Amino acid sequence: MALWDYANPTRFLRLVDIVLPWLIAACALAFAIGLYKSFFMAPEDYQQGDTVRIMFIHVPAAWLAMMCYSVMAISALGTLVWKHPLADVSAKAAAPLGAAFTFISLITGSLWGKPMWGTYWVWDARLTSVLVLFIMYLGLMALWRTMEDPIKAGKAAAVLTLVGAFNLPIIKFSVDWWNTLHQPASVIRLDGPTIHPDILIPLLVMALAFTLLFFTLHLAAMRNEIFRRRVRSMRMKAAASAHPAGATATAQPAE
Amino acid sequence: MDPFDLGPHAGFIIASYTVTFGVVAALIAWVLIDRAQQRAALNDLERQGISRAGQRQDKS
Amino acid sequence: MSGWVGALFVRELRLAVRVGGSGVIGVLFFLAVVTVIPFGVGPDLNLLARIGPAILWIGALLATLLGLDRLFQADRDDGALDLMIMAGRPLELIVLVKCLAHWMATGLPLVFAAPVLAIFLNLDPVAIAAVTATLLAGTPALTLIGAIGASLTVTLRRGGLLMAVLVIPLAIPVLIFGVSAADAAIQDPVPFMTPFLILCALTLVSAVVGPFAAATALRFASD
Amino acid sequence: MTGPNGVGKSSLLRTLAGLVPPAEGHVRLEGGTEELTAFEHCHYFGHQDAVKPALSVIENLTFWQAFSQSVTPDGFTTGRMAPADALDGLGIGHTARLPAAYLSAGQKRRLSLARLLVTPRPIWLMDEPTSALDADSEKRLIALMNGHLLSGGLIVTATHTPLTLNKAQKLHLEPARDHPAEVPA
Repeated sequence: MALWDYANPTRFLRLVDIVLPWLIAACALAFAIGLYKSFFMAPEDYQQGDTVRIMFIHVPAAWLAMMCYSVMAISALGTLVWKHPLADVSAKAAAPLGAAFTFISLITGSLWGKPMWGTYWVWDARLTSVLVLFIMYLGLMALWRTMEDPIKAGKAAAVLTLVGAFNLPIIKFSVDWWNTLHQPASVIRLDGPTIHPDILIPLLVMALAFTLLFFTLHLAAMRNEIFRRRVRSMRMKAAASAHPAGATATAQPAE
Repeated sequence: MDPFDLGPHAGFIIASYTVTFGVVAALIAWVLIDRAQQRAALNDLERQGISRAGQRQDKS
Repeated sequence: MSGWVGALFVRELRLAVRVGGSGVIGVLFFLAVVTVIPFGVGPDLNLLARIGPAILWIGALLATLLGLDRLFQADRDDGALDLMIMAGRPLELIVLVKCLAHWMATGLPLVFAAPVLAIFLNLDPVAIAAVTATLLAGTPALTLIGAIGASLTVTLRRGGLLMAVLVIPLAIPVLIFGVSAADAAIQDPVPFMTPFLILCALTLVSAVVGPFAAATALRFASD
Repeated sequence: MTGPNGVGKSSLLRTLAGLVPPAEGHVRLEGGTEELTAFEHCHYFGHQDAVKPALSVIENLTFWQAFSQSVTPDGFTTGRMAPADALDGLGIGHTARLPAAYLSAGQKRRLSLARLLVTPRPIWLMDEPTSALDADSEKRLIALMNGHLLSGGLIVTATHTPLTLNKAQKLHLEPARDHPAEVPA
């Protein structure tokens, strides 16, 4: 399995050093094209007017908010089932990114909702489940921050991530059901029968740009996390050795 | 069409892009600052003579 | 010779924000409580706007109280409290500084989070400003009153729940005037300043009573 | 001060430290600074280390230096020691910038001991000061205690191992016959 080639953190770091500059360049290019297209090419929507431009960041951010949770859920499986040494590093690095993208999609969503619906927020099923997702991300981050030992914290967070992965669809359905009892959804959605290509293309380019941004930041954050664990294990060694002199470490920091 | 005429809801559009830009900038800053901190800590420890299992990170 | 106040304040802040600290978790709890209430009462935006200030205040009360049980207990568990009592510094002032640092780390973030959460509850801008102002004036009182409960339960292993039970009755006046000031700002003819000034007075009174009561309880608890 | 477990050595020390009110009588100090109570002349070095794992070693120590009032009455000639020097003197100088969570039990004990050096106070109340220390650190501790005595300080210590202190007086506690020994707090 190819993933196992990068089980060694040092080899993984070497890969990151090679890949990261290309990712950054591709990401910048995609954003340049995407932003140009979304401001200069896309026409106003006949229904939404210029606010359709909010969609060009809102929709990709919402996609990423969900994709990021998938990455974390797969990483959680990696921690608990396959015991891949980098899995909990990946999960921990993804959580703040997921929270940030969820936050972007919530904020841009309400900024779009105010002119379109007349209110910043409704307790609509889709919005509410994104809010619950946001709380899940923050809870996971808090769990990581509270536990000092990264290995233990990684396992605890993996369990919570997987429970959340099973639970989020249930939350979505129950909120759907709860909501229809009280108030029919009156959401104008972008995914109508036809999306004009002039809108679809910038949307797809922006989605690509956001995805590249996610992977760039994710790899960089994973590298930081590996370094953080190295620092931690080296500090423990530093504290243990009264006269630090060229002793050799045996423990890998990120296993 | 004029890209700088964002219609009656310009404020909301500008706010959306500003918030997004701010959050992304914060993420990038977080990654860079974190990296600098961990690097500094690693260098500090190496100067004290604490070494890891023979591997050295390149200083890119 | 007042450098020790700054030293204590900085230490408390550091402990709150570092790994294992409870600084951000209070805000998360606040967010979770405020989010869960619409599920209970239903997504009726008019209803939420009407009870919004009350929801925010109860959320802030619970978030403050649940974060307070470690205020003195952490220091007691590792022996630091004994040393603080013998340090030759007035214990009342120590309690006040600890409360202030705790409020900065957990209470102030609640105040900053309140406008965002108020949007979820469909409050209008005036109401948002009013609720935020009342929380800013009132949450220090919650921390200071909670410190009394924290000092009374400092010797108990699982004092958190008991502390909440002891403190909630004492916090009722703060809640009443906080919510009524916020409500007054929403319904025009009622004056905002009267309940708001009473709320400020409550905070000032608790800044005096809280540290004295807590210091007394801590002295009794030290043996 | 010696005696079997549970006889009240710790309770006596905590009473002297002002942490437990005396059942009867009162604690009085001859000499010393007038406006301070007897307890405020004392350093208490108990079983607990009062070390915060989230703070670095030097942050832990500088806090206690800034927080505790230093007391130097006539006839007591010790100055404030810089935190870094105190750590070096106790052999944990290399850990100064590490989080205290990474210290071993003995290192935490030494960090706690450094607290007595950075703030001068004439009386040290020490409850089994040698526990969790290795032979080398114990030697250093005894040297520190003798230094404190030499500069005019006073030490009250409960111990199970004989300590080679200059001009020590021994108080041996025995459980009272008619009622069982009090369990120390």
